[in-house]
Amino acid sequence: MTQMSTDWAAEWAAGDGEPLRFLGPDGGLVRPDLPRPPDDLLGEALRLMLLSRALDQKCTSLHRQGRLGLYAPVLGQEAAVVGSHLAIDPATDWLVPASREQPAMLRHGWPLDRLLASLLGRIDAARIPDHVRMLPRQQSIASQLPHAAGIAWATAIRGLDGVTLAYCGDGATSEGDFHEACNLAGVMGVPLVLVVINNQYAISTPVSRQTRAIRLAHRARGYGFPGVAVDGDDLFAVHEVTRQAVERARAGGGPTMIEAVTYRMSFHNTSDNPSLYRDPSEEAEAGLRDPVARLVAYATGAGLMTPDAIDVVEAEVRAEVAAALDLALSYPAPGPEEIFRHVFSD
Amino acid sequence: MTQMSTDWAAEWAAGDGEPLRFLGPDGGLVRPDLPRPPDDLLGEALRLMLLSRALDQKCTSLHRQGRLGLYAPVLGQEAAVVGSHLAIDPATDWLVPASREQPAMLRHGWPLDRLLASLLGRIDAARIPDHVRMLPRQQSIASQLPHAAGIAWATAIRGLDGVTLAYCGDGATSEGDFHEACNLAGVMGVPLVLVVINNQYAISTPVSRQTRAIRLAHRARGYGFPGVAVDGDDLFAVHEVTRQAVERARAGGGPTMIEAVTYRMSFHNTSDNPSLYRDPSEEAEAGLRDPVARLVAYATGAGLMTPDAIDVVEAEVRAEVAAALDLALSYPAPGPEEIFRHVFSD
Amino acid sequence: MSGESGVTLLEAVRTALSDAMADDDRVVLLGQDVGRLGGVFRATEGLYARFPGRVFDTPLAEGGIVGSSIGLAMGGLVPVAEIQFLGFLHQAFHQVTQQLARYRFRTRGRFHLPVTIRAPYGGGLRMPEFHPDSLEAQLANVPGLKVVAPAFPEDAYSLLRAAIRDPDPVLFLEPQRLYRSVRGPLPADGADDGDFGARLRRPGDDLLLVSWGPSVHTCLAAAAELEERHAVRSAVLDLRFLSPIDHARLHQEAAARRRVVVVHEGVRSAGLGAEVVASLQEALYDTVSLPILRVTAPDTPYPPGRLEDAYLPSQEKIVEAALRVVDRA
Amino acid sequence: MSGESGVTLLEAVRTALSDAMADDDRVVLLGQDVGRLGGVFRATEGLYARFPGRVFDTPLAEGGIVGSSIGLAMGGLVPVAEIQFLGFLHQAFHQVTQQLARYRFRTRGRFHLPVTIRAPYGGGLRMPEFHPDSLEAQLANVPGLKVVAPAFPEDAYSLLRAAIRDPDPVLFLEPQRLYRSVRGPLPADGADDGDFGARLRRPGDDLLLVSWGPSVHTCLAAAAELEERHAVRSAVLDLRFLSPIDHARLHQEAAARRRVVVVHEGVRSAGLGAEVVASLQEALYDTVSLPILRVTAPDTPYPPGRLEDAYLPSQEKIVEAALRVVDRA
Ligand SMILES: Cc1ncc(C[n+]2csc(CCOP(=O)(O)OP(=O)(O)O)c2C)c(N)n1
Ligand SMILES: Cc1ncc(C[n+]2csc(CCOP(=O)(O)OP(=O)(O)O)c2C)c(N)n1
Ligand SMILES: [Mg+2]
Ligand SMILES: [Mg+2]
Repeated sequence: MTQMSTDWAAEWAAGDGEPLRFLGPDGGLVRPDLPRPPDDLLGEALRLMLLSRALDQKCTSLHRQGRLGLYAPVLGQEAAVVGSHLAIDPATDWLVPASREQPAMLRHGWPLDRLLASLLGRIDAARIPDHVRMLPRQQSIASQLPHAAGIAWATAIRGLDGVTLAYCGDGATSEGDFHEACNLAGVMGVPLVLVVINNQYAISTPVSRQTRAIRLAHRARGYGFPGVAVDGDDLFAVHEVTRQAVERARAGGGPTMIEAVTYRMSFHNTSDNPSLYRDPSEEAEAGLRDPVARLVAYATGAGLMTPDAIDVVEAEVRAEVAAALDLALSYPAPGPEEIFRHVFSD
Repeated sequence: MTQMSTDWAAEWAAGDGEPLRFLGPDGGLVRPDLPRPPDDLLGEALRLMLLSRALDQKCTSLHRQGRLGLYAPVLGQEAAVVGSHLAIDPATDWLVPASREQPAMLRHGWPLDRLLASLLGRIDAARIPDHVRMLPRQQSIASQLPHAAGIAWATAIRGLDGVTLAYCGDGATSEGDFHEACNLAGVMGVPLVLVVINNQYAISTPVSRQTRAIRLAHRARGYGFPGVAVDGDDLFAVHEVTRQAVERARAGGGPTMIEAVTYRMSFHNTSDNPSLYRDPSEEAEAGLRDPVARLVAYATGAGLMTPDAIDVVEAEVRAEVAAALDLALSYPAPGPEEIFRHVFSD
Repeated sequence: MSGESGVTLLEAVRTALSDAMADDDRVVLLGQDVGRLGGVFRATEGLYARFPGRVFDTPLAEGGIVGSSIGLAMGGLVPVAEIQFLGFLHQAFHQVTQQLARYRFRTRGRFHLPVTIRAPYGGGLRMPEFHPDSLEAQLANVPGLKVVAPAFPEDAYSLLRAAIRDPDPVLFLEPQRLYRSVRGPLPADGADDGDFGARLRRPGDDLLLVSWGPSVHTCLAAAAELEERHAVRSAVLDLRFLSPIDHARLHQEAAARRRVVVVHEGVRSAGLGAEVVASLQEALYDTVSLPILRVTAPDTPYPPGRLEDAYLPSQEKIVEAALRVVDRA
Repeated sequence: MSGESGVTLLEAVRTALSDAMADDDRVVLLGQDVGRLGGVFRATEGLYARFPGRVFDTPLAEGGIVGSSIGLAMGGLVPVAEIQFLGFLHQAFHQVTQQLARYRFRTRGRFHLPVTIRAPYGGGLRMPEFHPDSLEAQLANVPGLKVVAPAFPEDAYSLLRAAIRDPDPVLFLEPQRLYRSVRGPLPADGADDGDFGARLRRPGDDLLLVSWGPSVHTCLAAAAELEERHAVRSAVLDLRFLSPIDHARLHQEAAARRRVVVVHEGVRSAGLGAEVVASLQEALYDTVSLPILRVTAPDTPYPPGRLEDAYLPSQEKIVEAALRVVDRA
């Protein structure tokens, strides 16, 4: 798709705020003006998205069995996370996750068994490998964003060509850290791509109580860089918009803010009960947006993959998760002495 | 001017970002489409602006003589401050200053001798009278903004009809507090008018290093309420834009952000030396914008006031400052026991 | 005391909020998810429905919550803000230390701020980073703030009512581990008794254990073990008020026993235990000619998962310290 | 020691920054007005011109300064950030306590943060609110942070060089009142001596005055007066390192004299003086059978203007406390 010349941020800004969309909920392409998405993208993306679902499922059931602590699924947000991460190169680029972007962490190079080890409290086994340019999950909402701006800034100061891809949620956009990070990134013109995963909720708080802004992506103009809202359940649109933002950042064009409009199909985390604050009918309706179903419909509809082939992938990723779990469980649990290690350099 | 129906925020948003201007640097009206500004506004405004100049001059010289501590003049920003404050009613509305908006504090009901007492460390004499709805100067940049949002929110919750007028500087817009206050004000739809006094500098930092945004007023859209940039040296434009924002807030229409584009003609404060970081030529050029000279040119040019009449006002305000200073100096300096008072209720 | 009868500490908090709102319609609640959901711990459950227009879900911004509470108070209301977890008060620390704590002083009484900030804190629930942090020492170092930490439902109710009635800001620290694990009666008359002092939770002549919040219960368990297994009778003093501290009562109870151990979940260095020891040293240097031991978290960040069991002051560590102090006698 | 010869403390800071940048091109400076202006105190004067592209004026946002410094370090640089006044570190407190102090621990060493945060603090200059605040007690309660406070140009140089070389975060507290009022030599070899302990600034057998930062000089003046007017010989111990504290040296010097007064500008309650006293009480309870007095600011907000003279620990108050401690002997 690299040959496409449309400036997506400009196209979006010229419109009425509706998120850009290439792939419709029914799995049909809605932009005849665009070339067909590359098939290799489809394959890699679908596998990652199905792996993510298998992981969500396994971790949720492990929690129910009391074998794993709090878990925050990414269910329903897979296209937003996978589509954007597929636009960067883990070999040169940095990943700064918020907390539920598991498929991005995996593709960036954190082995699945290590990721599971972290959820199982095997903290030393869970250590991010030295060559993997990725920050750990952030428990303090939005606090990772100034770090992302700083990493991207360092890249610019040192004249390296890496781009920093950072994620945050719709709730995170209300924190001062979001603002200070965006403004600094703008002034310094750093190679940062910020993907705001607007899944409509911050725990129980709907985005309508989070801000009166019609679209969060409008914030970008207040920082002097491009912003664009995209259908977060449309893998192709998310990928293309991110690809262009990464290209701009790499070329020295500074930051871009991408709002991926999606829906948190599941609970906030395993201790949350959405029925206390949202309507089942809303969830049912949102279910129709399901990014995995949408991509599957496209793949099968366009005759690119058979249902059987997809079943095979699903079986493979389930096995992958099971195997990684066994490995993770084989790692030693930390002893009390770990409390005193890694406070300062020894 | 109340009969004017133009929506200034909409007009500005439709344009190229240039601040709205009614009165040109030469003192001529540049908007033939608009009715002539009311003459009573001119008289009251000019007196306040001249009083502000007299105060700046006196306090600066007192500091030079070592008789008064740090002082931050408002020199060059008088139209932005006076024009906006003249749009609210101190009897019902709240004033939340940043720190150098002396003429607004005076018009809001803080007696001149009390204001001088505060600068002279006569802290008890300086106490804001109970009936004056005004916060004290804020030494922590942008920290007053969530307070302003909260006051306006309380007004809405209690169903009162007061509007809150808050000020902050261009530097303050980079703080997380600015963001959190604006976003909260938007979500709650509170009657807040925020005037950002963009005087081009935060101490030595030019606004170009403060943000990459072309205009700070563009931030408003990211909070879901109107924003408008206005020539801050044009008393009439500042007043009219603020008047309309206050009217909207009073009618339950929520917050407005007004960026008053002006210039800090003087030093940051009496301990600052601008020659270390800005060009005399820049200051000279900016001097041509001088809001007082501009208003005087209009008044005399339009034959509304004679130069002699203006000299009379200048003499009067100088005398007013001198008299208030004598009074302020007559108030007792605080004794050490004051350190222990007013920490908690007794 | 953590018996089966009575209400939970969480219910006591909820009842105090509900009664305060019923008694004074200037009282409003705000915070993240405190509305429809009723808070992540359900402390405000039912209040959104019961008091329409007086319970507000805020955006995700602690500085905005504390900062706007200041404005709400100036505007004539009595805000009770929830910070979802005390650890996140650091996001709002500038509003707490520079603004909330200082407006009365700054304005010579022109403005005073009847603001209550509630926040769950403390360990034992296997929570992620920041959620279990104990920041009381930092808060006690902030002039102009009152800091209160109940350990029983009765105090949770009466001290929260008192905090909301207080014309000045109060930080109300709720021990989250005790929310559902501790039960007890509510104050008979439903009001507070105006006693703002420390409370002796268990008598005992040999030794004084000083603590507050969640670790009061660890101390009580340790005291029981000390009595049964070692015939050492330890009194347990629950400070309740962390700022200002009830120094008079502290000195009195310590002087009566001459052996003291201070217990808290916050880290040791510059922890509030240091203030307790310093206060005792100055007042009782010649009476308490014994080491006053501090059983606290070590000077390391709060660890994840099960490691907290080794990190927190445990019954075992308290017993060990108590025996050391007694043996030295 | 605050003699006429040598460089000012401000010049020592500037020289340390300049030498560190010359020795290691990963070192970058950032902060409000640190560039063209050279900082409001001129601590970075000339560096913007001398090291193009390595000195950055930031937007007015402390959280962004600390937070981006964390990222700069992760990205391979060695940031030295200036917070214009320590009081405003509270705007960034969440980034300091939750992030800067914990990344090494959180990531089991995958990330460590060679970040130095410089901040002027302390009273005596008739500054507005917040500008003079002393927050060291709160910082010493944060695990994962090192806190350093020089009182002399030599330390300002060598300890700042050491802080910048440190692979972990260091809070470097610069006593603004001393910037131009204290002069002294720079370390001979221009490097630090690797001694991370407390230092005895004045000998004396009768009494130990313990302090750090600006009040070290008030203690020295008090010690001189005590000797001349009262024939009391007071030693002055300059802690230099506020977290972790050099407990060994502290105990040793206190044990040698058995009479101790702790002096600091921060408020009394939960101040760092309490940690000093608690540390001494536990180690020397039977040696120091005397009250250890704390001469500090009272538990009230920092007052405006001249009132600070009555608020700060003065030579007079220190002398008075010293005499009380000695008389009791
Ligand atoms: C600073 C801070 N405040 C509050 C919390 C508690 N909390 C955890 S997740 C969350 C909601 C986050 O919402 P959003 O940013 O939209 O991310 P999402 O959970 O939807 O992925 C909150 C309030 C926190 N972890 N950090
Ligand atoms: C939180 C905070 N950080 C830093 C400072 C130091 N400081 C005082 S004024 C100022 C610049 C303010 O600039 P601006 O907001 O544009 O207001 P102006 O001075 O131009 O009126 C700074 C950085 C402060 N007072 N508060
Ligand atoms: Mg969300
Ligand atoms: Mg400015």
